[in-house]
Amino acid sequence: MRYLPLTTDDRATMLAKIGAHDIDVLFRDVPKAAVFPRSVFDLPDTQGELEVDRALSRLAAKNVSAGSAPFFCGAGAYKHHVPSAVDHLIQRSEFLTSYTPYQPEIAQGTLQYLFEFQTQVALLTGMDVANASLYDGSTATLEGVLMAQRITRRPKAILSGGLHPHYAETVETVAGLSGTIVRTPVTPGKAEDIAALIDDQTSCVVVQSPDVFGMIRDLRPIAEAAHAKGALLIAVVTEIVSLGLLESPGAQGADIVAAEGQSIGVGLNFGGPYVGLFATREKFLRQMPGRLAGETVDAEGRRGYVLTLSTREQHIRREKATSNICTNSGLCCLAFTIHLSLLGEEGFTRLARINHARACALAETLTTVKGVSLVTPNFFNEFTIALPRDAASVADELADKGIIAGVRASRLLPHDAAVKNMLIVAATETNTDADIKDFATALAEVLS
Amino acid sequence: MRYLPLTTDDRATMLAKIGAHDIDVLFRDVPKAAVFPRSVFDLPDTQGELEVDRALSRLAAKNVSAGSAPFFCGAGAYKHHVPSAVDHLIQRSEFLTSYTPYQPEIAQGTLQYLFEFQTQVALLTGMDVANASLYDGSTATLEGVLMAQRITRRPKAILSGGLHPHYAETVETVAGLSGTIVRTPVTPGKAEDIAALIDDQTSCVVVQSPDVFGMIRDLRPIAEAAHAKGALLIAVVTEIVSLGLLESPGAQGADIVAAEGQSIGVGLNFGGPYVGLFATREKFLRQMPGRLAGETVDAEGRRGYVLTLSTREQHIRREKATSNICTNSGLCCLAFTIHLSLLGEEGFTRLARINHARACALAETLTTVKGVSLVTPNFFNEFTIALPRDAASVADELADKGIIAGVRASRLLPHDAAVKNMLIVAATETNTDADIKDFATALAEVLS
Amino acid sequence: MTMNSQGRPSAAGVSESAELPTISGDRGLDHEEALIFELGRKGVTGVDLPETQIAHERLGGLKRKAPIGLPGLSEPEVIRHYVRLSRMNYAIDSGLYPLGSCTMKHNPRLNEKMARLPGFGDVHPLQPQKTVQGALELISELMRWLTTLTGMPAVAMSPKAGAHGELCGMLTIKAALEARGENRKRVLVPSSAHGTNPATAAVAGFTVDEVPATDDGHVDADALEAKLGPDVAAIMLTNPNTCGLFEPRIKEMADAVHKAGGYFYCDGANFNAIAGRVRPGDLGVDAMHINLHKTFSTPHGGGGPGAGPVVLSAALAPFAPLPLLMHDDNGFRLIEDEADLPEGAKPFGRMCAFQGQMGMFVRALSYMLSHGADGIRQASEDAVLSANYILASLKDVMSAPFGEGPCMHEALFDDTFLEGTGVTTLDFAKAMIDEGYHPMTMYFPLVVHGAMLIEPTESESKESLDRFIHVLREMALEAKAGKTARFEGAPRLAPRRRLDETRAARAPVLRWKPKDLPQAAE
Amino acid sequence: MTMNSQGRPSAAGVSESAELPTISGDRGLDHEEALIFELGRKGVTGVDLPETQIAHERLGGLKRKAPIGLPGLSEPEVIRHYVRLSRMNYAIDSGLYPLGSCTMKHNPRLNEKMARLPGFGDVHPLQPQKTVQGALELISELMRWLTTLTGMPAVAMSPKAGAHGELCGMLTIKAALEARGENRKRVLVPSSAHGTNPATAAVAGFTVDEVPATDDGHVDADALEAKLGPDVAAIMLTNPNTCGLFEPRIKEMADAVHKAGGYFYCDGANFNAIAGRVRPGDLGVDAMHINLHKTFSTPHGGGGPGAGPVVLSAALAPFAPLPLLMHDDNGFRLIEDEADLPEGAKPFGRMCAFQGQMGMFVRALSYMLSHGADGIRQASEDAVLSANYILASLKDVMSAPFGEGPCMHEALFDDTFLEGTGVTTLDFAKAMIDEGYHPMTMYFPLVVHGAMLIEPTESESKESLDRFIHVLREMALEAKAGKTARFEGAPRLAPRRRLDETRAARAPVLRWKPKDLPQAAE
Ligand SMILES: Cc1ncc(COP(=O)(O)O)c(C=O)c1O
Ligand SMILES: Cc1ncc(COP(=O)(O)O)c(C=O)c1O
Repeated sequence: MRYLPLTTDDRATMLAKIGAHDIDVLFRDVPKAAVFPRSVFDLPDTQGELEVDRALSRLAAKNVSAGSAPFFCGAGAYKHHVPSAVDHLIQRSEFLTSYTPYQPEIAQGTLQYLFEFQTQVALLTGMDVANASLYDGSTATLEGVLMAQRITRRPKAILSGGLHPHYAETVETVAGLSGTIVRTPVTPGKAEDIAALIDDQTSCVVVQSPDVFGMIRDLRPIAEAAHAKGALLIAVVTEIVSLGLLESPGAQGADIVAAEGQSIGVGLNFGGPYVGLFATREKFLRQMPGRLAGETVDAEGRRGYVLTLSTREQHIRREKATSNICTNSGLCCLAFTIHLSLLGEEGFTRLARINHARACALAETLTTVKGVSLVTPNFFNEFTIALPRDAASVADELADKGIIAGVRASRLLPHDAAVKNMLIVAATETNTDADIKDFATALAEVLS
Repeated sequence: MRYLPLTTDDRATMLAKIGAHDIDVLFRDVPKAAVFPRSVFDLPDTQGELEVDRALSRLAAKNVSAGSAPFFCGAGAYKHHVPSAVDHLIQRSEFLTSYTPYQPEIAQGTLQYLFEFQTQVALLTGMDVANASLYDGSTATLEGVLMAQRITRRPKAILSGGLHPHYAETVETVAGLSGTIVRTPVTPGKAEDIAALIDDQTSCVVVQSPDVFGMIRDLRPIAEAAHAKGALLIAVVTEIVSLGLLESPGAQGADIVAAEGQSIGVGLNFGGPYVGLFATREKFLRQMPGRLAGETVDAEGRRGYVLTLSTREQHIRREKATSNICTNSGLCCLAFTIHLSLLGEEGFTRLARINHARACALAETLTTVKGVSLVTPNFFNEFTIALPRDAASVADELADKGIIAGVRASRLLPHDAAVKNMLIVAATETNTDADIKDFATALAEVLS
Repeated sequence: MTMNSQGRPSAAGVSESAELPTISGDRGLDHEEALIFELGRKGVTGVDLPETQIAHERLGGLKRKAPIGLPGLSEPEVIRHYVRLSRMNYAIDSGLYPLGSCTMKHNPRLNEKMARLPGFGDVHPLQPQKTVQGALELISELMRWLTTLTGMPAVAMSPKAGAHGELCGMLTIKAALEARGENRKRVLVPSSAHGTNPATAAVAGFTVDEVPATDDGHVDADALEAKLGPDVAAIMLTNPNTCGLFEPRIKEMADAVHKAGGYFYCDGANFNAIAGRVRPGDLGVDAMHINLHKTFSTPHGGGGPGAGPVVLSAALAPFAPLPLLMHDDNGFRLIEDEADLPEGAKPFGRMCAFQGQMGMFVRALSYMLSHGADGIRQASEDAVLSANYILASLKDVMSAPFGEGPCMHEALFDDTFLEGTGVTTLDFAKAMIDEGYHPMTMYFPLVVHGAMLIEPTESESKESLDRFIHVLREMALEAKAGKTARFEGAPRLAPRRRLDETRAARAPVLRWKPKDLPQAAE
Repeated sequence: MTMNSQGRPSAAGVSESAELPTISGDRGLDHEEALIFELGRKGVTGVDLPETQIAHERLGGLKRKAPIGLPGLSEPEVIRHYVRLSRMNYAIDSGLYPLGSCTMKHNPRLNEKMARLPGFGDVHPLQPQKTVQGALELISELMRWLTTLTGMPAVAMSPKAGAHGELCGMLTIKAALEARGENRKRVLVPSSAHGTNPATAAVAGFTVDEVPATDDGHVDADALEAKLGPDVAAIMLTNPNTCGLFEPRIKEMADAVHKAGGYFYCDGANFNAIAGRVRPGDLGVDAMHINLHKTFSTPHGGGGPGAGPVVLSAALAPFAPLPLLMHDDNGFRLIEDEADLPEGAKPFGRMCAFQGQMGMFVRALSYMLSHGADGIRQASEDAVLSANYILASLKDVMSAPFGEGPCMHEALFDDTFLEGTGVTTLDFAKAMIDEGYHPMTMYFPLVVHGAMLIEPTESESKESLDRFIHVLREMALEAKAGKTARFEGAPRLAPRRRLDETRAARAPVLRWKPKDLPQAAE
């Protein structure tokens, strides 16, 4: 087998050195009943690269990739162009095949980029500090709620109805165990009145902006209302590119920012791996979940970086840790930070403007189709339209015409009859004028 | 522009340091008539990655790639599976973006792999020494003839009719300037009588095996005949994989081996870059063209490698050099040597056997089609079939059916009416049973 | 001058006092590298994008007012920055990486290539399902491999790493207990457990009760059984355990907890010792996460991402979280909502957005198809063989606390052999860095003093193991002989010497701030 | 022990006498690495292929009898081998690479990606032409860029590197002369020319007549004109020349040779100084190769591959070699044979099999489309600006033989400033290695004593140039001040110290041989 360096001779020599006449001797502690012969597996034997490549390519070919069609899905994951330098660099052996930087003397590469990543995330979100990533936006949101519960010692969390339903369910599943989760009802395109729900048992309010329908939410009044009651505001961002054009959550008063970083560097990947961004105020630092890279000096006084404040973490604090997370999104942080380094201030803000421009153009074009109306008056690169009939069947028919038209709201909110005809549509720099035109034409056909 | 680090400010500061008020000052020696304004170019301005990617992908999509169809072209370039580790490794920055290893202290990586490459080539060909590559098989053949002319001080070179016509034309073009090139007539599937043509003006005989029709040639009698007259035998190999199953040219008495290494590691690339392999006997070493890596020690006695015997080369010897070559096929050598290291003795010989087995299976299947006969009784992974009508039209019609059926002999030998109906067909480990079946079925249809 | 030492006193060259410091601060192929924030400047970008005019912005008055503060760099500078950083890292691809518990095995490049096929890498999690049938089929095929290899009937695919899988497993147990109307709170966790185990139990709302280890490195089964009771929700064992040993009384403990009405959560981080030879299902396991980034070789990537699917017993299977993957006449289908559930399913909720770490799934399946069942078994055997070979070759000069019996895929040593030498486990490990090796896992598991846990994996040749053994033997002998020079203040030959972790934690500097801006060069 | 020093006395660690040698011979992240032949063994392979039975072999009795002797290695070992080797190399991606005449500019990764599109990388040169229309269109588009940028009417695409392009150009000239019934033999080549120029002239069957340089680094135009005569086939000039200067009398020399009935071959290696600003066609050039691996950034790859298309004047265009690329109503078509020629074409033959370096064509076009005409012009200006900045910043401490005037894209220094210091050009260059820099081109061009030719390219930031200048200034000042410690025996900090080239050439060891087989470890 091409990945196994030991030869039959090697194995015999090694067994002899060990003093075992047979490999089975080494497995002697396995209960007899649990040792099973090779034959019980109904699985194939070793295959060469060519065969494996063929088998998997065959599966891959059964999917419609985003790059192969006019493509408008968003709702928490966005199709962006990732410069080729990113994928080249993250595949450097020294990045790809290294472990968590527990030995800083031979992991300065990883540690320095994490430090830079943390800085970038703090800058984007307008916060003081950021960690070295969590799994994704949804689990970052959950960690934010758990952190708020710890900080405030209050059980209740209020989730805006504009929060991505998957995120809300993730929070409910875990934070609901020890606390109360209140999900506000939602009318797409409208801001709900959250302030009224905040009481002195409220640990936090969780608001996504742009929300799952693409609506830009003003966080400032909510921050004020929350702070007035001693609660924290957790701002959620699923499209990080929006921060190139929109006021940062930090500037709007957020205490914790939980975001999905997938748009920058990472790619779609059918849902994962993604990268959870997590930032907060300095004063909450010691309640933060996840790894942190910090600056220090070596024995000779040279600047260097280490993982720090690990007394928050499970491997030191065990059941008292701020989170159980261990493996995080390392290489996706790298992809994120490289892409963002390439963009820089100028590139990132331009990218954001292009995204907004594309979405505006798409909204204008789609709303010329008879029966189609815009639900979200404000948006960044994603908005919701109302169709004259069930969005599920429309999206389906558009897919048959080769247009991947967006995400039907009913897929995320199956119990909400009011959203049945709504389609959540995103546009990015990857959408051409032709894409937009094709979409509108096909939509008109389907609806006629 | 994303590749240019200087800012407008930088440029101004630098000009000031230089004492030039304008960039044009630096170009003051350019004749006025030759300075032309930007506007004379009918060429587009800077484009982003996304746009360039789109433009080139659109062109790429207009071609039928070998991996996307049942594919049987050979005749000097072969479709093989290259393990993914190869492409990963050759893209390591330290390999990809380094220059010729003129500073050995910081180029041991390149020098060591060249030394290993030379050893592998010498082993495969059964020769004493090999160089660090030439451009491709055809120019290696030319260099072989020039070298033989230098060694023997004789003008005549005899080219077997089985030598790839492109190779023969390449030799004629240059070696014909100062010498006489005799191309023997050829009957596909037969060995011509070369011995009779060798005289005391003959510097060398050039024989390809397997020849351009796929026929395996016995080099031993030709070597004997050549040596008897004081001429050299240059053996040419266009399918290096054949040496996993066939007696090496060295063992058959060749004095110089010129080969194409494309099959191992390099890929099809529509004809280039490829890698010319060149090996010879120790006694001819100082007449060899091209770079050589050699072993030595450093100031502390540690083993290391350098480019050596450069007194043969143009940068030292100028018009008296053994060749004018400078840039060679560096990174393709690397791809070759990595692929061959992965294969090893076991993998390489297995690969050769599989290729032969596939070709045998293909030959058996195709010759069951009515009107199709096998022209080459012996072959490795490529053979020639005779069709009942013009091979050009047959290949064309097969292409319309999605089968890339091989190379018509008339494309290489347009003036030879005898080969008009012949098709040169190759099979490798990448051809499945289904490919073979599809080919035969389509061929039967086209011929019926 | 130079950016390499900005904000900090430069000490380039000082490390080798006999030597001339270089002018640049760089040393041959070893370049120092400033932060991107120190390198960047205004007016440069590494991405060319057109300037866009937007006639009517629809930003609801929330347009950003201040600049973000990101540095501008051209593409060549960015490439050089990360290439230089990478060269400061150790990696599997550059040497043996014997980190116990981490399974730093070879990461095949084929898997990287497969994960990047547009049909996998460039599909959206919420595309119409009929446009992602191949992706769903891949997940389904991976599920078949995982359930077959573990002998368990079901698997939850969404967890994003081992710890996330633990949480998923414990929440499944919680849901199963609730379905039985029980509110058991206590979870028994051995003292040797990885930190994620107690941390997870706590996140899932359980209380942790620690079970001691025996002197021979096993879970004290008697103590564990004594602790069982009607309030015990589960035991969380690692098997093979974190001392690198197979728990011989595993089945007995499983039976005991089942008898007491609890469940058996198994930490599957060490599955690489037994995959293809032992099915956890046959040992009485109810839930076990599998770190695809360990056993199935998806790259660790400097800390992640990973994937932690959880295999489940029949008792727990109904409670697996959403989404579920079903197959019927219309093809594959993701069940994302309660309304749509198949008969008997009672999902406890959702672990995260979307359906899991597809990128890792592709790599893991590529690994499995490449190895085949026979190769997976052989890999486990080779991993165990290599660890035992190291144990047998070093136990006379280092001290193996449980050294007599065979170990599984990792060999555990303690610091007894260093007693009185003045050399600590840390010194010993750091001296390995100078020798060109990544240190083993240190000070884990906690049940052994000065632990050194060596996991060679199946990816090393015998020649490589022999060199490693030779170096460790010589080091141990030197330490015992009082030759401590190479241990003092090691490493001396790495990009950095020992870093001041106390300083880092006391006054944390967790990001660059503009005040650190460099003075202009020269 | 260890393979790292087989066959040679190991001296690991000796380089730093004050330090303890390591046991392994490796040093931190710097690993020594044996040859694959020393690492490999029987019974292992890095590629899984099935064993095949062949019922009837058709090998004509020429089946191989003896084994080849290739070593067996598993994939993980192969990866580690090449990763370790790579880490011993300097690269553009790790630092400034100021090799004059080589144009070591940034190699964009987009170009690598494009070249690997299956539609380019996985097409066969002899596929039916209707199945490769996109590939032919790409070549045609690249031809358009090349002819437009050079102001020349035609271009031959098949040459595989610069020297091959020179040969193509000279053969075109030969054919044109023959068509005129002339058999001119002499080619005038300046003494400053790159070695490939005279070597090429010789291969093409010409005799070389050397033209001296003037004191200010130009070709002596008067001497050149004096040498012209009815037997002169061509002049071969480099412009900008190898001293980094634009030949001010270029047009005059072109006119003179034309008047004398000869042709003007221009070595285009230095096109990066003028692309987008000056069209060689306007200077009277008849043929010029363009190193796509210089000006258009296809990677040098440790020595190749490159591509050397040759642009041709109207006088020479008809003689371009086969194949030709045509476009008509049926699309693109390669003319591969005399029979098929368009009106007026009289190709001199064929340079090589197939149609040229497609892989490089894709990369070069990707570079051109990315830069655009404006970007190409800006790149040339930045390259020239950067070289002049270096010249201006160093000329007071180093000696610039032609230092007053502006230079083009490279700055030439000589060793006058080292006179009497005991430091040679070689010492100076090798000391740069310790500072983290690749040396400049040394001892070329030959017309200057102890030449040091610095070509920064447009890919360096001002900060990077400033650091480089600072280091070189300090070095020069130290040398002049008699502080020669860092120059003696430099480099000290590279993977190897100076290598014994004499020994290598005296008793050449050009391959591994089995007698060097290592003893089994331990
Ligand atoms: C024994 C053990 N359990 C659990 C984990 C946690 O896994 P992950 O890092 O994937 O969350 C680890 C990994 O470090 C481990 O070694
Ligand atoms: C001035 C000059 N001419 C010609 C060449 C030869 O080009 P190539 O190496 O591509 O054959 C070079 C490259 O080294 C050069 O610098």
